[in-house]
Amino acid sequence: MSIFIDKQTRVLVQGITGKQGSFHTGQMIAYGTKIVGGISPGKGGQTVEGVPVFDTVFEALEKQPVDASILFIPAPYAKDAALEALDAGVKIIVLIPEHIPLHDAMEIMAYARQKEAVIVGPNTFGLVSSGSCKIGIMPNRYFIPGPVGVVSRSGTLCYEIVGHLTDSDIGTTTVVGLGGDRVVGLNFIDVLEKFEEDPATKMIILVGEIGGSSEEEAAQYIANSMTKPVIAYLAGRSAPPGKRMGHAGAIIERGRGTFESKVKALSEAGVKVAELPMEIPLLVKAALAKA
Amino acid sequence: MSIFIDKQTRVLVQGITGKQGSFHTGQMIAYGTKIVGGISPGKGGQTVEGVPVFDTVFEALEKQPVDASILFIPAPYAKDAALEALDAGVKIIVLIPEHIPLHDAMEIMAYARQKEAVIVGPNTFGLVSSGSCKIGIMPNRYFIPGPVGVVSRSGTLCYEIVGHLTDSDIGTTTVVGLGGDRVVGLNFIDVLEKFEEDPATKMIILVGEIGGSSEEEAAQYIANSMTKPVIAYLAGRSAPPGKRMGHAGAIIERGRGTFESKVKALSEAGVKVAELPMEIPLLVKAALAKA
Amino acid sequence: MKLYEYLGKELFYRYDIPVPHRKLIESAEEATEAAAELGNVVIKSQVLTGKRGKAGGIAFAADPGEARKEAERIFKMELNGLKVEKVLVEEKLQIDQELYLALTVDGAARCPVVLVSLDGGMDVEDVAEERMVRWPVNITLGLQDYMVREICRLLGVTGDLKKEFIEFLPKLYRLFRELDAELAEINPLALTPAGLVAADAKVTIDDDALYRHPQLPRIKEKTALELKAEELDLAYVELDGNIAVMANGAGITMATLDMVQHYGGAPANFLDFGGGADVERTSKAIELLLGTSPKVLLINIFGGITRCDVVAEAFVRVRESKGIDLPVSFRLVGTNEAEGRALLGKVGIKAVTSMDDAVRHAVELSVVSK
Amino acid sequence: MKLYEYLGKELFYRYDIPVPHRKLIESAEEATEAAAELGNVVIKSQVLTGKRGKAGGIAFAADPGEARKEAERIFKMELNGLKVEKVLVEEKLQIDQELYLALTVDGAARCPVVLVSLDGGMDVEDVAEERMVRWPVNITLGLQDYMVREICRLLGVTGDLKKEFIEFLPKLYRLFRELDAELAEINPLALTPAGLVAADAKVTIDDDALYRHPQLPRIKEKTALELKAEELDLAYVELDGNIAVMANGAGITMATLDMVQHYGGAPANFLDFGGGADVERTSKAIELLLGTSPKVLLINIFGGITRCDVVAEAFVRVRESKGIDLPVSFRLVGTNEAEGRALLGKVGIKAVTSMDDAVRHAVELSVVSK
Repeated sequence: MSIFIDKQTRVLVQGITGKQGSFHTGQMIAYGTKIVGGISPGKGGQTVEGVPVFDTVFEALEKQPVDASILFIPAPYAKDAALEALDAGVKIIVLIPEHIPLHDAMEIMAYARQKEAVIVGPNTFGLVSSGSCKIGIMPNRYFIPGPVGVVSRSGTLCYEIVGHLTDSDIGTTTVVGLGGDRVVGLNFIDVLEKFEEDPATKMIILVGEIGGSSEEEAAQYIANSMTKPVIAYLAGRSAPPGKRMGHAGAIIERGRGTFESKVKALSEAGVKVAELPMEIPLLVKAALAKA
Repeated sequence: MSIFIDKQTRVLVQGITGKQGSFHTGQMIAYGTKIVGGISPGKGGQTVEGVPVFDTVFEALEKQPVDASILFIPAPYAKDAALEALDAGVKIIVLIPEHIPLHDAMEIMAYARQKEAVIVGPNTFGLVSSGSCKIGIMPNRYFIPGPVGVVSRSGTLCYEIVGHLTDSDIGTTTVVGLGGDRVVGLNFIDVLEKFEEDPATKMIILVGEIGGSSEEEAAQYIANSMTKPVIAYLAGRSAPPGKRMGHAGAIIERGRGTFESKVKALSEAGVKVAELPMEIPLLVKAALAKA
Repeated sequence: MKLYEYLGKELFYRYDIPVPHRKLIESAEEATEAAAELGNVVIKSQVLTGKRGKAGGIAFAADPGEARKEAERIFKMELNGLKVEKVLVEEKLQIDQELYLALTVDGAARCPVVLVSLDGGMDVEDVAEERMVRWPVNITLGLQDYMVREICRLLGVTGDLKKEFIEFLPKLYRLFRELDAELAEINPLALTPAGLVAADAKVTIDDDALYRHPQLPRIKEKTALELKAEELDLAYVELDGNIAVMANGAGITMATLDMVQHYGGAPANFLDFGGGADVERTSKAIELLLGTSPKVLLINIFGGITRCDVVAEAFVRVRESKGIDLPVSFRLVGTNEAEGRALLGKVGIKAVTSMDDAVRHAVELSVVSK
Repeated sequence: MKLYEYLGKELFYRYDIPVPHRKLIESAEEATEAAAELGNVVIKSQVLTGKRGKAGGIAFAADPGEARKEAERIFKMELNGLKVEKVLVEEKLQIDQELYLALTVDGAARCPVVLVSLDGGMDVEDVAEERMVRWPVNITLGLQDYMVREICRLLGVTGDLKKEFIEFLPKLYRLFRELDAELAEINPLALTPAGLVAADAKVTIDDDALYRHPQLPRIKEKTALELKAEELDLAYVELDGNIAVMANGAGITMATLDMVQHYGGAPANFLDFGGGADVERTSKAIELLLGTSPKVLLINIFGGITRCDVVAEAFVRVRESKGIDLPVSFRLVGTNEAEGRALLGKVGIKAVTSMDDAVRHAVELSVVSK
């Protein structure tokens, strides 16, 4: 089982003819994702990795239904491409690019809310329902089916943690990257809700970091509404205040978004916060044994 | 029975302290409308016709739920007031003012669509569910309960026609004024759909006029989806092209929106189009006899 | 408010929309100099009516002498009853293709709509439906590049012309939105070797939003009476007949005219004096109608907000101060009807209660008084 | 990009937001003339740090002589390690009340948010939660008047001050939106007899949107190394320790630093060289770290898009061209791991597979080499 996407999900790749777009199209197909088309204005009629290329999203939707779209589009043009997908009726949009202007991101989110669509990212590695559908840029081999749901603000750190699980023969249901920007679409709570409902997901790993308040909000949600065990890892304990740690959203401002505040909130919600990534497989095994 | 509103409907009056606002508040209360509050920025704490006045719509909503709002606000400020009501969560908004800028009207409609709210007007006399709730400026005495639904683009002409019915002891379920502007919220089809569903409404009178294409669209809807009889009266047969006949929307432009085109469309849809308003009671009686 | 072509082009220029080099002239003499500067020129009468070309209001000239001759001819013209007071002298464009482009309001969709066709230069009514792309614009988004790309795909436009469109359309949209336009039409939109150029400009500003645009000129295309009616905030349209009509409400006023025609009469005007007018304004409205020297005066009042006594009092006041020396057909029902009837009774006027009776009576009077 | 107060006030002025009369000076001498012109003045150091007042970076002067003396003192200051290069001399406002106003981004609500408090002039962290009104703005609507009226109601503001707010707030919102601001803060917002005046200005522009604002100056508050990292498009932050760290991905880089600290080491920096860097950029990143003279180099690669062979090749290239004469702890797993290990093996480096091992090794090396 999985949340948001599964092997029926029909996926479009916006910016398919670029270097990243074409490479990851190949990777996604290799994983088993049903890529039904690509978009590249002016290049309609070509094919990339066997996938037909269209000039516009509307054109692609004339040919077949589409459930989700992934964007490999330079940041200055990402808003236009995202609005196009939303306007055309695509309901799940994965925004890979980093450095999308903050105000563009807010405009995308406002329109997505109108269209009741889900935005993943920006600045995300995407999401993957293990063994059936990957819409993202994560390395294929670590994502094997299993009982653990994972939701993370960062990419490589999430692979590191999932890698530890894989080494311990623990698989995942769905792994969702929220994205490292200050304004992102899906947040922890949206994903936790879905995991809570998903019968295949027995427990959840939450990978957070400093900055913003989404871990604190997640903690409140967990305390009030979740029955499944959640364990967490948080990055940025050693980060100085006022500095952006790689992610636009990873910054402690005016005493808000600190590591301590997040650990406190999560611990109080009954979430076990791991000190080191390597501890996670043991914590997971313990939780699964109880679940 | 009635559509859109009934005697439970809790109504707010925006611009209640003005001359029009206070007069019609009294009239609406006299009709039986449940006016729960009025808005007049800076005049919160006063009362008008026994109705408490608030500074903002949000404040009024803190005190009690509100289902509908009617605006007596000068055109330049109407957009702001309408957006406020929508933002605060009011789901039926009646825009009395004429001369609201066209672009303001489009912005109001776009936001109403987002909020899934109903806009009646602008430049409308409002709507009345006969005998139970009047949200508008129509003279009280003509609107008595009965089996006929009425929907009209113009005010006094509608009263004239309803007056003919009253004189013949025929009452109405609900009477809806769409408004005379080029861009209005509710259109004929929205209202016809509701009348079609409303068991108390046995037949419908549609009062149209030149300009726009809403009568033609209504005709198509009637032909495809309506079982109840509809009769129509259309104003503007003698109007020259290119001239605005009082209503911003009543203009024949580039050969579109002509009287002939509307009569043709409605007749082809099986709608009997009356030549003169005085013919209507007889047509109604005939239709009711068959219904 | 319709803008003259030259004003529309000034606005285009301000919004960075390419327009031809041009000079506005107010006398034929100025044409010589303008043509000397611009070379091959087009001479265009500036009147607010369509089909200027067919009517001879547009001419071409290859040299200053010819330009002056044509300008002289055009300055003497009257098009659809409108005098030519200004003429635009423009460089003649090298046009590879004539397109059509407009932004207007889609009443049914309640939003702006882009209209584009590769068939331009002709009457827009003559463009085949299937050759016209109509794109409703979500007003909260505005016209985004992707929409223009999709419009291009629907038109079958690619390459350089597509790039031109992506640059051109958002500028026209900005003008449309920022200036509260009802219509911003370019026909033809000329494809020249230098790119797209607006060869014509038809811009209409929403009258109800003019207060937001003090910088725009005020164009008076109305007759003196219509202007006076506007000052009084009356909805007034001059017509050809001899029965002056006033009523309260646009729909019922239209219906009154229709009924006049139905019974064989000819209305002299449309006058909706609206709801809730006071004695003063109502009097002015009656005076305005009397000024048009009709044969009969038909007043049709269905009082809702409009109070019958106010209308009667206004009528009596005008009758006493200015005199009303023509037959009157009066219909009066609704709010304060009794008081109104009493007032009219004092001056010997008996109002009827039925619109039908009032109109038939007015038509009879108009026939008798011929 | 944070803007100096004087630049923020220039922008305010451009957006018709009232600001005090003021002069920017670059030497103490200029203070005399400025004060002669402005009368009672405030002298404010222009540095990108908060709490200038507490640190003595703001002074008052009643006459030109005093102004010059204070300016001299301030020009010699260093605040939070930042030199004072520019000073703003401003008329001293007659302040009846100090308020707080800001526009920023609400990450949770994903929209702009207005923050207003009647308690201004103090650190915003010190304003009580219940004394601060937070109003998230629907970005498709923008800040409408009714929102300001509601904010006023929530604040308990009426009368003239409410009118001032209704005029003031939309201007700041326009600036915030049009200039892609992350923050536009006025603290204090001064209520003077002439109305609201922005006594301070703290404006931060979104770095990712700077390309849209070529007219804005580029403020460099970064160190030379940070600037160099920026040129290379590396996410880099200088820290105090002695273990240079590079990793691929913001989260894992943070986690690496945390782990260094956990095992008792001290990271010299944060360097995320991102995903998919080529040999050239990866080499530059390594060179940059070597330039900071750390004791140990820790490279932590979990290859996804990042290819292990590329990192290894870059490392070998720098080692051969520039030399790497410090201990290295290398972790290498993921895409093309075997090729990477082979390349490293040739120069005698044995990469580990576990992040934990690599970090512990690096910390040990840093202790040994002290």
